[in-house]
Amino acid sequence: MAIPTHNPLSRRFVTSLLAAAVMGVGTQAVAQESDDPIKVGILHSLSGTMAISESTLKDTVEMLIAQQNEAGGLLGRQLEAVVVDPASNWPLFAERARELLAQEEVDVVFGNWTSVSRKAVLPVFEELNGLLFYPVQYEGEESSENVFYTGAAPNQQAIPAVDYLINEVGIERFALVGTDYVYPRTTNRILEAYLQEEHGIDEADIMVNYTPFGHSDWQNIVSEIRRFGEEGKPTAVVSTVNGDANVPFYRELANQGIDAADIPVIAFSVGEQELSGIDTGPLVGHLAAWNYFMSVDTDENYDFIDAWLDWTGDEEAVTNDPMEAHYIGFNMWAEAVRKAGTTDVDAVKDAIIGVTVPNLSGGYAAMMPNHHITKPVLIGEVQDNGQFDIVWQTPSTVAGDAWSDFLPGSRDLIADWRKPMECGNFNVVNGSCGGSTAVEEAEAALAE
Amino acid sequence: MTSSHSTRFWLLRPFGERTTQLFLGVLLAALALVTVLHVALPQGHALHVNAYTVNLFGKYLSYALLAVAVDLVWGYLGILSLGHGAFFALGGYAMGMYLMRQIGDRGTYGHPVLPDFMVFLNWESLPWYWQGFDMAWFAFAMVLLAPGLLALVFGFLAFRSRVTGVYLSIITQALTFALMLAFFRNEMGFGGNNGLTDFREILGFNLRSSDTRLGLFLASGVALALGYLLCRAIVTSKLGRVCVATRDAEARTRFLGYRVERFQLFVFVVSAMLAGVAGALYVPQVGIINPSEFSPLFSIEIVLWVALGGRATLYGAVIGAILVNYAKTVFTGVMPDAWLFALGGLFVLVTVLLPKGVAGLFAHLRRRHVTQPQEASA
Amino acid sequence: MSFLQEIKSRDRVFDFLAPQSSRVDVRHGPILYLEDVSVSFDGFKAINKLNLTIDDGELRCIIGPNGAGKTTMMDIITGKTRPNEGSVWFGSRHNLLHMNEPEIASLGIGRKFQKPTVFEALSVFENLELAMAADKRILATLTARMTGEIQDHIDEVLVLIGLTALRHRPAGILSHGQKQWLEIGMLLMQRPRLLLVDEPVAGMTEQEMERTAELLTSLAGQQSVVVVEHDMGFVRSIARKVTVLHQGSVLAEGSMDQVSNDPKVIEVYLGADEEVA
Amino acid sequence: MRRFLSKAFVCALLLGLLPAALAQTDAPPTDDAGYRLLETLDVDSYRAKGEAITAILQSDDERAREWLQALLDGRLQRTDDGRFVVVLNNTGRDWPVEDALSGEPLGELSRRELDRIGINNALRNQLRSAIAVVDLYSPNVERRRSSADRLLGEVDDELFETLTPVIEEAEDDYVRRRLAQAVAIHQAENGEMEGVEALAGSLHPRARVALNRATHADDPAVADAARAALASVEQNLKINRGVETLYFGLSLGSVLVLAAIGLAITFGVMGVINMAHGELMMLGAYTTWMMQQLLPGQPGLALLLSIPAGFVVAALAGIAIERSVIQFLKGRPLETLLATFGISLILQQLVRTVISPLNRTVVTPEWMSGSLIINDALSLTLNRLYVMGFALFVFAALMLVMRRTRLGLEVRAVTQNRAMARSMGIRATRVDILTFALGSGVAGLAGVALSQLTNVGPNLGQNYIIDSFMVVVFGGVGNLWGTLVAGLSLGVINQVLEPWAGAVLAKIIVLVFIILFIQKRPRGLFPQKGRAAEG
Repeated sequence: MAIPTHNPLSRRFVTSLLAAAVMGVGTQAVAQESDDPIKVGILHSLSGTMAISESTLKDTVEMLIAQQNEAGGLLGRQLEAVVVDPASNWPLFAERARELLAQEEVDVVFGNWTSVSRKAVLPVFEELNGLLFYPVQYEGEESSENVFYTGAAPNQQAIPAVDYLINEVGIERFALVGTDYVYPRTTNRILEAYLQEEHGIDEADIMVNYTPFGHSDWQNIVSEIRRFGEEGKPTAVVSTVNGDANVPFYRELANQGIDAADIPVIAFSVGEQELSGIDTGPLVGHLAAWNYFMSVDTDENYDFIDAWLDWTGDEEAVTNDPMEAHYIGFNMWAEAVRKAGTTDVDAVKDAIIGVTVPNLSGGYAAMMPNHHITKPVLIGEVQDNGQFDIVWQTPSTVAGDAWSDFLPGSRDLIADWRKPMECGNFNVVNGSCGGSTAVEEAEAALAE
Repeated sequence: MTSSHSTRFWLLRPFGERTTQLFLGVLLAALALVTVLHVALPQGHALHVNAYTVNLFGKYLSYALLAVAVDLVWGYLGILSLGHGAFFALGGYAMGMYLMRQIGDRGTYGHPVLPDFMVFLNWESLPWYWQGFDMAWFAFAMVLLAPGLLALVFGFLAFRSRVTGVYLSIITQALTFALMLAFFRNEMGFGGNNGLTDFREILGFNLRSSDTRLGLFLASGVALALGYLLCRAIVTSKLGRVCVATRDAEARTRFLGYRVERFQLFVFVVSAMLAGVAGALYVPQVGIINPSEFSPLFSIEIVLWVALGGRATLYGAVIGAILVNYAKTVFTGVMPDAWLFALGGLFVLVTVLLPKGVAGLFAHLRRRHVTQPQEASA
Repeated sequence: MSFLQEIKSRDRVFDFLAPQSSRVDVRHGPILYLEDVSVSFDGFKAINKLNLTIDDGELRCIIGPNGAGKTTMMDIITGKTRPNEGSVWFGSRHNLLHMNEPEIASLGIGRKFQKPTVFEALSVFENLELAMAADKRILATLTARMTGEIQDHIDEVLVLIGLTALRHRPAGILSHGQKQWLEIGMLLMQRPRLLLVDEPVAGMTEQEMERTAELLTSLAGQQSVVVVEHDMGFVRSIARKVTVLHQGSVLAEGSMDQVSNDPKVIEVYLGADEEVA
Repeated sequence: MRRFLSKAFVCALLLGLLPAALAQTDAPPTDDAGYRLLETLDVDSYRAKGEAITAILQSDDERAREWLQALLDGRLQRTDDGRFVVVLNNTGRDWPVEDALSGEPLGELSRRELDRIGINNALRNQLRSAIAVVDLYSPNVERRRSSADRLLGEVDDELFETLTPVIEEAEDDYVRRRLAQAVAIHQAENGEMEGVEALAGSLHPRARVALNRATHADDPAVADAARAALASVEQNLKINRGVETLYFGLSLGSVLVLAAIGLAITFGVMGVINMAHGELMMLGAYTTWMMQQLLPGQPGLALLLSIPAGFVVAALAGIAIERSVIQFLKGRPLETLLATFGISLILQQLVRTVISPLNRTVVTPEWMSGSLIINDALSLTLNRLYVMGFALFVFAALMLVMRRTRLGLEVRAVTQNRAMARSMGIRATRVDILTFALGSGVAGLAGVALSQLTNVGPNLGQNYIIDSFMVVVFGGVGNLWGTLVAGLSLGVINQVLEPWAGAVLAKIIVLVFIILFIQKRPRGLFPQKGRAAEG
């Protein structure tokens, strides 16, 4: 039977469909003993469109596990990576998550990149009570009991970024350009509200534009931006353009004669990884906002980079923000397990809140009760070698805010997973758990 | 297909066929077996089928139904639709919208009416096309009507002006591509790239309980059986023979006095509706529907399932769908990079070496005559 | 034809609108009537001011060199090709230019193609079954059942075309001649008022030819038959009245002898004398 | 490519200059005046740094510009032993550096022993204009001009003082005009009539920015003048905008034509549906990348060479496909479609595994970047201009091949009547191979062109395949002219729609339009007429 023996599914398939009783004996997960390894699930796409970004994260986690094992493992047990490939296919993410939790019975999962994939696995993690560490900057508006968001929330990236543009660069006019999916949509909505409410920027001075994934013809939009910038006020572009669409975008900017001095572009999705694939010429001088850059000048970072170069065996390899997020997340989890003395999900969930570990930029990251962490915000300027020259950074770390204060729906919401509240969407106005509009809308409904 | 059964009432004819009896037998046996192994046996028993696997099979079955739908038009009508994913996805979205409405005020914002994505994108009220989806009967009707209507309009235009063969394939592909772009747009009010997810319950059953999942698995099985019977009944009827006639000599059929374009339209719509049902069964089992189901690649993959299983047999389509998807599950688990090679290789091998598919082999072995398309070109 | 008309003519393909068992009005003689019909492809005039009249129950042979426009003429009559000008009437009631193939077919015009086209994937029996004159709307077709009467009718024809033994074999395996016969059989199933037969004996053996000749002549009388043929021998054997087409219009018309002695015809067939003589 | 250079450079070091690398331990030359200048930079207070920069500027040290540039780029760093070095490349563990004073290479230093001299944005701006000013005196006229360009809108009061004399001295009148404009802009922004008048009629965006600001000036006269000046160019701008949109449309169109024309041959002439067409384009693009790897430092030459190379590579791939698969699927277009789709998947994955899933860097040569300036308001991006020309060239060449050559004749013969052509001694199989090779080769050319517009990655092909099929079908199968017209018109339609419909909707509208169009005219814009085309 040409079915790989280390794939339990195949065995179940055969056993159940053909009822071949001979097969599959003793393949079931046996009762946990203290000496068998702690299973760490890795849920990153290794094939398909997202593989470019996600496969490096898989390697990162594997590296961290290896390091942990060298350091004697955890609770005297070794760690073992369980890698599955959701193949950049969102339904498959849910399926694989189920496989990890129900089949492999892993103790923790590090994974996901896109919001949609996270949304797809969320119900699975809540149903089967798993732990997920999500390492990518995202749109916020979410706080799940089972998910820990080690990437930036909008207030840890977008908002400081525009603060920087306004206060340091003197920008008065913003073009919010993004790929048409939920992260740019939400981020831009937050920024629109923030710019108008906090900085009194006129609505006419904000331009919003969305393009499809992998958009390659930017001529019209760029010339629109150019005209938008000719109205007299210093203008900047806030780009939430995703992945492949970036190269043609920056190229068109450069060719239409817009350089960073005239209209700086600050990007939230362009990091070292993305730059390593493109002709950086047109990007030089433009900006990016992250919580970590490979060029951070600290010894922790240099240690991390060296370890990474050794692990990949590629001297050209780069590190980026989501990798640091995994680095932090992994250490937090390990710390929490030590604290709890067990890998039991509920125990770890309780223990991890308040855990503080060093980040790579010389500071510390703490896990907040809303399952987000504290991060510094860095602004970097693209250099021709694909590195970022750090031009500004927040004086202190910023705590991630699950519910934006600038969206009507989520203004009054907070998340706090400590007892007694234990609620991801607590409404401070009517003091109830379960969303901003629950009570009054229900009343309104009744009134009708 | 000899006309020996044709004296019966058309819907009952299939029961007279050996293949159909065999197919139904195997299918029902499999359903029963999985159910027993899942329910009766305790966790950890060697033969226990866990919820995850049941869920997986459920998905395969809904795919199989989709494949049957494609085989109906491709195998018997000679229309290679590269856009059936669109009908599948439309059915899925109809179901997804129903499930969204079922969440009610349990969404993160606790809004009693608006789905979460509408709340944080500041929609103040529910768009008109979301109305009614809180009622199961309406939603399920839409599962049939939405794809059916699209197929009707599109098919009417296409067949009326005798767009066939490659041209049809290409514009069906363009159709699903355009729909994908459209559904990616957040303005459309279908959740954009994130699609619809975080479903809670269906018809009052908790979607997160393994019993419900078993139920959905069985439902998919039954739907597949019924869909298969319907298609079988169609192809064994005189209408089915008109389809084959059209496939092989369209002009001739016209000169016999058959209004070919309307036979094509009829079958095309039926097939689209079946695809819609498949989508509706698929969504609650995988827990998400998003525009990627519209992607041309998916639609072409469906065609491969059919080609591999064997065209113009229907049961071949089922075999193909299950084979390919099982292979996909295994491959992406074991050697991710190899999957695309395998898939691509399949496309080439099947078309060049195995034009009649697996079922063709069976048929050859059983030396029984199965209707074969010769040149599928028009 | 303007778009609007096109729409109209297409909307008219509702069966209940089209007359069932449409009775063709032949009180005024001719069953088929072409007047000043012209059609051209990219400037090349395939049919040029063609006038042709077929009487009810007549057996007419149409001959002419390649490119004379024989097949195009058939395309026009059966609605496959629309002429640029002229009018085509079936009986004195039905203007064929306002109908599409299925309508024309259900009016009772049957056509046999030059290259025999049968449904290869279907059995001989099924081929005939499909051809049979019946309600050809979707639901009717879907729910159609096999009745004894239909069986008998098909069996008769099977006997007539001598394919009874092969009734359940796929038509694809038939020989060229057998296909020709099957196709003729399908025509008979249609019970048409007018048969258009394009080169029926191509690739037939001598005695197959003879039987075909018998069949066609026997048909004449209750049905009108138009035969397009190259084989002069065959034409001579069946022809009562012959029409010679040349460059898309009628060159000569009359009995076989008149025609074959017509100098114009001889000139056209120059170098092919022995065929005519 | 830069990386490659630095690599080569490092090797050179390791081979020959090791002693130099070792020599860096001896004490810094504190006697050097430059060293003392730089030392004043290494302080905490940014004001002090600002003064230091001015000091460096005023010291007529010829190394000043390099220092300032390095400081601006954050490459001016100090070693633990107090030397000032310029980091040449800060990737990897150890960074190649050169002595900031002597300029001699010091080999690679561990990044851990380097401290960067930080600056803030105030300083960055100061540095930028400072460097610009330095450049004004550079012997190189190009540099003077570009710096003059850069000064537009950058002028502040003190710079104003520095510049006013320079304007007179400048012997290059382009520089003089630009500087005058720069000064005028500064004045206009300060609401001085003089500046507004100087800028009247100027189309330059910067100028209009200044005028827009001037409209808010306290002095109403100035404000009115500014408004008048702006209004005077409005009409002119509208025209330019229209031309621009047209240009955008044509350039998008020419990309579509390039992508589709190869299909027009394989699909139109041979009736073969080649779903792997996009991947053949991808091969062409990767060939360009290869070429640039082989010829580091000469992206332009590499690009030119990759035109024939890309053609050959793709053509060979095409032949392979034709021989291995398509020839067995003659007359079964739908099967061909499926098989070639499979091939496209394989090719994509092949590139992913063999080369990399990451996009590859294809450099745009100097002569292709930037724009052709028609006037201050209208400039045509060069890379697209070249692509447009290239598309027309390819089209013309193809027409020639099809109309004038033996091959073209045979191809048309085989298309019209295979059997007949055969009997006339045309080797149909050979013609098939050649036709397919030709179509594939053209796809390769399209790839080469695309490498200058978009990502070179495994997905390159997918993004174009549907569009190109649409173009062919819309234009009318088997008709090259149709493809040309269809491609260009679709491009223009798309770009005209985009501003008000948005990119996505525009695309959707175009697709739906084509779908409906095919219903109305199944054979496209320019159908093949006659009985041959019937049925």
